[in-house]
Amino acid sequence: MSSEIPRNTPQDSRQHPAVQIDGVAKSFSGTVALEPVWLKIRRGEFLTLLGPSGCGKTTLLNLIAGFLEADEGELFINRDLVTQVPPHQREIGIVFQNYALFPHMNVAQNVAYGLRTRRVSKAETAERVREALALVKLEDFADRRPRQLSGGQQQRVALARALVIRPRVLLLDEPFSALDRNLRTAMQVELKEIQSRLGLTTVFVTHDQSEALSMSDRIAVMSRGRIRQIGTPTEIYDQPQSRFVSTFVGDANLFSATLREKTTADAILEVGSTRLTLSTYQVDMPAPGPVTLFVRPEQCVLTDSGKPDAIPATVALSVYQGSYAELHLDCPSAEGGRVMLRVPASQALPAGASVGIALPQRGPAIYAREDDIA
Amino acid sequence: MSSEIPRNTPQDSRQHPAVQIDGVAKSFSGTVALEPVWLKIRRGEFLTLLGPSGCGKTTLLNLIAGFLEADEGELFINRDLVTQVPPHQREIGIVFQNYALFPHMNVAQNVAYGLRTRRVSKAETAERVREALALVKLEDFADRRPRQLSGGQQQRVALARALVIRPRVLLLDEPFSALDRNLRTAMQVELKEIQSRLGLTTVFVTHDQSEALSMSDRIAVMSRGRIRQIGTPTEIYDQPQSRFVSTFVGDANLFSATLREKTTADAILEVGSTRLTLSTYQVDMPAPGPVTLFVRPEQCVLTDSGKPDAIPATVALSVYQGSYAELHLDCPSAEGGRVMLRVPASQALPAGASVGIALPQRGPAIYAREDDIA
Amino acid sequence: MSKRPFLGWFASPSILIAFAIAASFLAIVQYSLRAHVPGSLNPGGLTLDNFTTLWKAVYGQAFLNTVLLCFWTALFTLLIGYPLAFAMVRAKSARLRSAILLISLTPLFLGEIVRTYSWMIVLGNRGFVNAVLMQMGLIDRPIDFMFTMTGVVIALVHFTLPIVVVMLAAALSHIDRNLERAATSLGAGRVRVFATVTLPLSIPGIVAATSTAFAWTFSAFATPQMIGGGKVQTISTLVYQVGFASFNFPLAASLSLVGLLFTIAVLAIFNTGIRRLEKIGAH
Amino acid sequence: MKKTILDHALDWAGRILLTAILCFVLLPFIVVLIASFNESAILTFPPKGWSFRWYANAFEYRDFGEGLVNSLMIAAIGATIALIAGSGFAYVLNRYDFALKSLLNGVLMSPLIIPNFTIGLGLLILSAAASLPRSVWLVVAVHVIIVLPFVVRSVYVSLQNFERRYEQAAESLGAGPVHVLLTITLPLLLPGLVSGGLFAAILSFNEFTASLFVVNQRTQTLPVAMYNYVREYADPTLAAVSVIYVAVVAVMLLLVHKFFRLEKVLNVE
Amino acid sequence: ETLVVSSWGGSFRDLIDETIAKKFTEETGVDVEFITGGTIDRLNQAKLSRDTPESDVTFTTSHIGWLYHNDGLFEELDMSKIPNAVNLVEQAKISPSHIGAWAYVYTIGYLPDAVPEGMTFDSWEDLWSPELEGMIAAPDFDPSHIIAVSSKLDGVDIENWMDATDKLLALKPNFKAFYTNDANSQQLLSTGETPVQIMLSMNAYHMQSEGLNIKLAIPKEGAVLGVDTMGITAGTDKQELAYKFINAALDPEVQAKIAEIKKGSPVVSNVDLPEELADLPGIFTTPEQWESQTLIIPHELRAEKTAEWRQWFSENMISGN
Ligand SMILES: Nc1ncnc2c1ncn2[C@@H]1O[C@H](COP(=O)(O)OP(=O)(O)OP(=O)(O)O)[C@@H](O)[C@H]1O
Ligand SMILES: Nc1ncnc2c1ncn2[C@@H]1O[C@H](COP(=O)(O)OP(=O)(O)OP(=O)(O)O)[C@@H](O)[C@H]1O
Ligand SMILES: [Mg+2]
Ligand SMILES: [Mg+2]
Repeated sequence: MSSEIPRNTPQDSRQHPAVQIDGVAKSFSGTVALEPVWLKIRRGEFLTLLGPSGCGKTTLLNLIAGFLEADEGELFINRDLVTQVPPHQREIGIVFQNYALFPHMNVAQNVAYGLRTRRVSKAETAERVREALALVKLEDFADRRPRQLSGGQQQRVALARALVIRPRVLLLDEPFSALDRNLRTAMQVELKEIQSRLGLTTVFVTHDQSEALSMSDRIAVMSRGRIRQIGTPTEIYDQPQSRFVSTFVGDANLFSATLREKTTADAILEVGSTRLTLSTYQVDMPAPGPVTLFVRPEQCVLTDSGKPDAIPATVALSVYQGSYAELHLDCPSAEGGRVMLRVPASQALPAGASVGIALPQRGPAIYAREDDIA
Repeated sequence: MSSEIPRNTPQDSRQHPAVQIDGVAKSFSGTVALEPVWLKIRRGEFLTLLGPSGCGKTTLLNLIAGFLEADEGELFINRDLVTQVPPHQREIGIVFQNYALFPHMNVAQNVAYGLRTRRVSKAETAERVREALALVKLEDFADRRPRQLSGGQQQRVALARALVIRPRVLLLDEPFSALDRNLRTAMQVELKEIQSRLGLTTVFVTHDQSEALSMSDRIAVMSRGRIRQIGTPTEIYDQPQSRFVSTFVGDANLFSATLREKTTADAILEVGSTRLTLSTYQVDMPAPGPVTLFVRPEQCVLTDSGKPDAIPATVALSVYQGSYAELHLDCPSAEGGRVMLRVPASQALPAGASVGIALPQRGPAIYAREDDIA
Repeated sequence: MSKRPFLGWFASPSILIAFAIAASFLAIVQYSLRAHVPGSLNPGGLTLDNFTTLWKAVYGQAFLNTVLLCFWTALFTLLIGYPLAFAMVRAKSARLRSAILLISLTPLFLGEIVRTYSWMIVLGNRGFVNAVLMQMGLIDRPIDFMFTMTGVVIALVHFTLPIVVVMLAAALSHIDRNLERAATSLGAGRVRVFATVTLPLSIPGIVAATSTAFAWTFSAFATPQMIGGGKVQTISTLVYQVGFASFNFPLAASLSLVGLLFTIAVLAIFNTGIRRLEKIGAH
Repeated sequence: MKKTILDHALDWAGRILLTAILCFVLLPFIVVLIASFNESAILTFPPKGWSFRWYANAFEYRDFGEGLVNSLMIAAIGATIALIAGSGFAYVLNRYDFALKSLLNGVLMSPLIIPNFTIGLGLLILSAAASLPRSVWLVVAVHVIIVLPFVVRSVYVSLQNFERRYEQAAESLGAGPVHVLLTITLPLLLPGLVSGGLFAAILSFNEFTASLFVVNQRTQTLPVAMYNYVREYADPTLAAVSVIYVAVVAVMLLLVHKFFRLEKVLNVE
Repeated sequence: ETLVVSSWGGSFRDLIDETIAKKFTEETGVDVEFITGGTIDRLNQAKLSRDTPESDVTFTTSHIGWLYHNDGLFEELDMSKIPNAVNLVEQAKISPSHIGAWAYVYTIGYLPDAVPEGMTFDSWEDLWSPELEGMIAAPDFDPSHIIAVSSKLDGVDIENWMDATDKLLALKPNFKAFYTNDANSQQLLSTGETPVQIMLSMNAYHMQSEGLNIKLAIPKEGAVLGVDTMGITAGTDKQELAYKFINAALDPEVQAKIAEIKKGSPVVSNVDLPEELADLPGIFTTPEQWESQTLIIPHELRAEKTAEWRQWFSENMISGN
């Protein structure tokens, strides 16, 4: 269970956090971009801000970096109160989506920039630039201009430039979204390796759930200027606390159900005419009445349509995906009338076949019907 | 087996094709965008042009539509030679990536445009527009301006506009790439349903392999202005004829191997110190010597590292992806030193664990080492 | 495929205009090679005398004046226009941005006469500036602005400022803000960010703006005429004077021809400058 | 954000500099405003008395009225011709390759670098050589030549930003070239055409230097009439005219700004 | 029907409009329309439109009138059609085809407050005073006044003006500006730019009326006489009306009004002027005044030499600072 669900007062204090955000909020000429947020980022942690476009990820990042001034709240980096400190004194490294390499400087000059502002000696600068370029495997490109590099190489220069100053926190705003799929995967692996090696506290912004799941120590899922849930990737994927998180991260099948009874651990529901008993991980389950039942596709099992605890459905179409096939089932009890399951490509069923959907006893979550959609 | 691998002379003639492309080629001021291409598109078929950016997909589509003039070759639509026919007389329907809805007309006017150019009577126009909008479930939006619609709705208007003129062929150029993931999946399903219902000959351009696999009757994989392979999605995914196709469509593990012997059906190879006997589907297998062995991740099975026919490897990292985990293995025999497998999230192994990779007897393909990369 | 519908229809009006331009240019060339017949508007026989006449001190002086005028105007316009453009692009409040834009733009649409006249009132010996300074007791003799290079430059700076501001603002607004943020995150303070990132990246804009300022100044007429009051002769005032006071059209023609060649030469130099800068990658 | 002393110093220096520059820009107009109400023909600061007589004079003086009418007419005709020729040429330039395209382009754009007095002189000589009278059409011709490059540029930019897909979509729906032009291209380019035409009209309305060479008493434009007035009278009537001029232009700009956003029109955001 | 008159713009057009044209319209019922422009500009315009004259009556200076005359741009005047011309003074009969309409002088005008204490300009020689460095303005369109003065002071005949160029060059440091037109001249004075000017008497009076403290000096060598003249444009089809217009111009009442409005001197001898007007420098009512107070440059010589003077002047006096 995540112990970091946003709360009103920050109290727990084990080792002091690398970044501590205390009720920081931001509006732009009246419209709220970020509601007050509380968040502690541990030292060496890779924390991802994940959420749909416009949810406030960049705003939060810019507040940490100091490019925006918080309307309220306070911000600490390594215990230092930095709310009033200008960005160039915060000692943070930043990598932007479009790289933002200085086009009028070559690679070495780009990387050396942060050292020159710190009046590091020439010899040391040269040495550290070399090291940083070695770290991103670009030793041989020191004399090139940014536009003579490929997208992936530019991204690496940007990373080297941010790392060479040994920042207290590394911030990345959708750094890979301009790269194509293969390069993107390669860069993800590379960044993650460098980050763990250096033990660098990292805040990573993305709206790509797969990227977030694969790279993060913890993920903060945001929507509409709020953090909706914070937790490890497994917690987020397996135990989403709200309908929004469940559908935004991973695929979700949602059934309209009625909650008949609930006990400490178990819940008795009706889905259509099927009666189910489930035990859930949820902290707060809604009151009996109409609810939405959430299950991941890979937790659903295909059985005969006759079984008593199976939800009846019909195959609508099967979509070939190479390594597997997606079975889309027409199911009257499902929200939107459709349920999706993945099966090996060879086990795809013809349209029209009647099947039953069996749900596992543990895993599904129950949300109040009026739970948010956004 | 695909019988439609590009060949030098077009000869087979069952039912006459909806579109026949005979050696059509196109260069732009010296640089070749499309090498001579031969291709027959069957009536009612959903054919996808799949390939990386710049491979000539749009060029080929524009040649079919008549927006570009072929340097050489001839083009037939329903047996009519149309090489010299201007686009507005070709009777084709087109849907563009950015929709290209006329911003100064409302939805109904957009859809009616093609009927007005054909001087269809007012009454009939109204009737057909209504039908077309019903087809895409937008009856209630007739009076809206395009910019008052969401992306998916705009896409549907574009489709209705193209369909209302009952085109001989429907061309779509990356129609969904501007939509977000969920909407995209929904639109794919919808398009496919409408297309099958109307039995519409369709040429669909995409660079998204999953989209191609899920929607197409046949896929033409292109690279560098050539068609590299044509076949059904299963043929393309399971039996890629070249290294390029194998890596572009789906994930591929590639091993450096030595081909020792080959018989009609079997091949004996060495992968590192492991000796394997495989039977392959390949039409032309390379000569004995250094080769590249290709296997899909889902065909690889994890076994003990000790087994004699297993290729030894070490777990480098396991990447959580929610419904499953990707195991990245360090494997000296693999090209690039890495092999990837997918396992249920719960079965992920810790980094450093020694494992063996067992390959299936059927499935892997063998390519000459110098086979293209592009 | 209909290959080039409308080509003839759409191109012909402009071809006609191009002919008119070419013809008037040829007329100038032709006149510049003809002799002036005093008291007559029709030129005489072929001669190169007009060009030899241009070697006289008056004309040399006018050329020199014009070049100096262009130089100082471009320099000061740049020094004033840059901060203005910068403030306009970077102002946080949209209102301030609009205000700056409108204020710096309005003069662009007022033409030479209104602006020059206004400056005459400002700069005269009993004009606004001198009156204020005298009443404040800062000076006891009026400062000479009228009929001096200084006065003409002040008015010309005002004249070229809007277009320079617009061009600089366009250049500045296309600089990726993330570049500056990146520099800031790397520890650079505001001055340093400006000197090492913003300024170098705006150089192409500066060059373009300067060359435009140069061209405008070069062809300005009313300002040097009215504020220079015959004391600051430029090529444009001379062309007018030679043409309309002496009716020596051949000489006026050769004067404007040389002026034109001169402009082309200067702009060509600027252009190569820009290209070189773009090669360096300040873009 | 807490600011260092340097930051504050920079802020204040910036503010003062900005204010100073804006004052510089506005100074002549403020002074001219004051001057226009000066009672005596002889300007003094501060004025000894106030009066509206120069405004009355400005409205009565015939040349201004006639000049205004001439200017409006010339601007309207000139801008229309320039708009038609210029957008046609921009279209051709954007869409086709043809022989001598770059030469034609070079000639048409040359007024951008040819000083205006040279253009005026050239056309004057040309019309004299062709024994054409100095009619209003000569002035229009000069104005067309001078504003054409601006029209071509602005329409060309609209065309470059124009989504060719719209035309292709229309073609695929069966529309021939003329139909596409009339139902798709023109309506969609309309804002660009309108602003190009407006811009041309404003430039033409303000053109002075070249006009001075080619106008005569009957065809003199407002700027030329104003210039002549300054040469002939030493009273503040022109200050009154200038105030009206500034006010009208400022209001027009405000309107344009309200509807089109100048930042966008000028590509400075 | 209208009569088209070519004249200077500005106050001169207004003057003609209020006096001569008014009288003319009263007498004939024909309206008057103006085309205006600078002296030389209109000369050239007239040459350009020789075949289709744009005007019927042309006002110009006495010496430029000679150029019209020489170029055949004026009709020869039939004095019998101008009854009022019997009183025309001798100095106003310029050529067979143009006669004076009013007269004035170019002399020294100055701002008593702004010149060095005690300056009075009894002689043209005072202009050369080193105390006046950077204070003087003169017309750039007509250098003949100062050339005539220099020649006279140096005692050379104006035909040999080149012998007096040293005298001229010695004045150069005292020049501040050269005004390009009458308005410019007035501005230079009203703004105090040039407290001393070689200027048109009429302008000085106009400035006085606007409240400027300006004084006009008539140096002992005489003020340079100028006569503004009129002629009938050659080829006009409204000759009869044109004669009536010229006759109206020489009407004593009209002449008196011109003197009153513009402080120009009448060119006919039968005008009655109030005393304060008649006493003004630059207004001549008696033959003695016409004789003693004027410095006359022969009009025809002036016409001939103007181009030469101008060129020398612009190359040696105006330019090169
Ligand atoms: N400078 C600004 N002025 C006004 N509104 C702003 C500004 N910056 C952001 N916003 C608004 O604040 C909200 C949050 O923006 P933010 O950029 O943080 O979103 P995001 O999560 O980064 O989205 P994306 O994934 O699209 O980058 C949005 O609604 C946005 O429109
Ligand atoms: N009008 C043109 N002029 C010059 N080159 C062109 C033109 N259109 C396309 N090309 C070139 O032809 C090649 C094929 O382009 P095409 O647009 O067909 O690629 P594509 O497969 O559609 O790529 P994408 O997925 O990026 O749309 C590319 O190298 C492209 O640069
Ligand atoms: Mg963002
Ligand atoms: Mg494409």
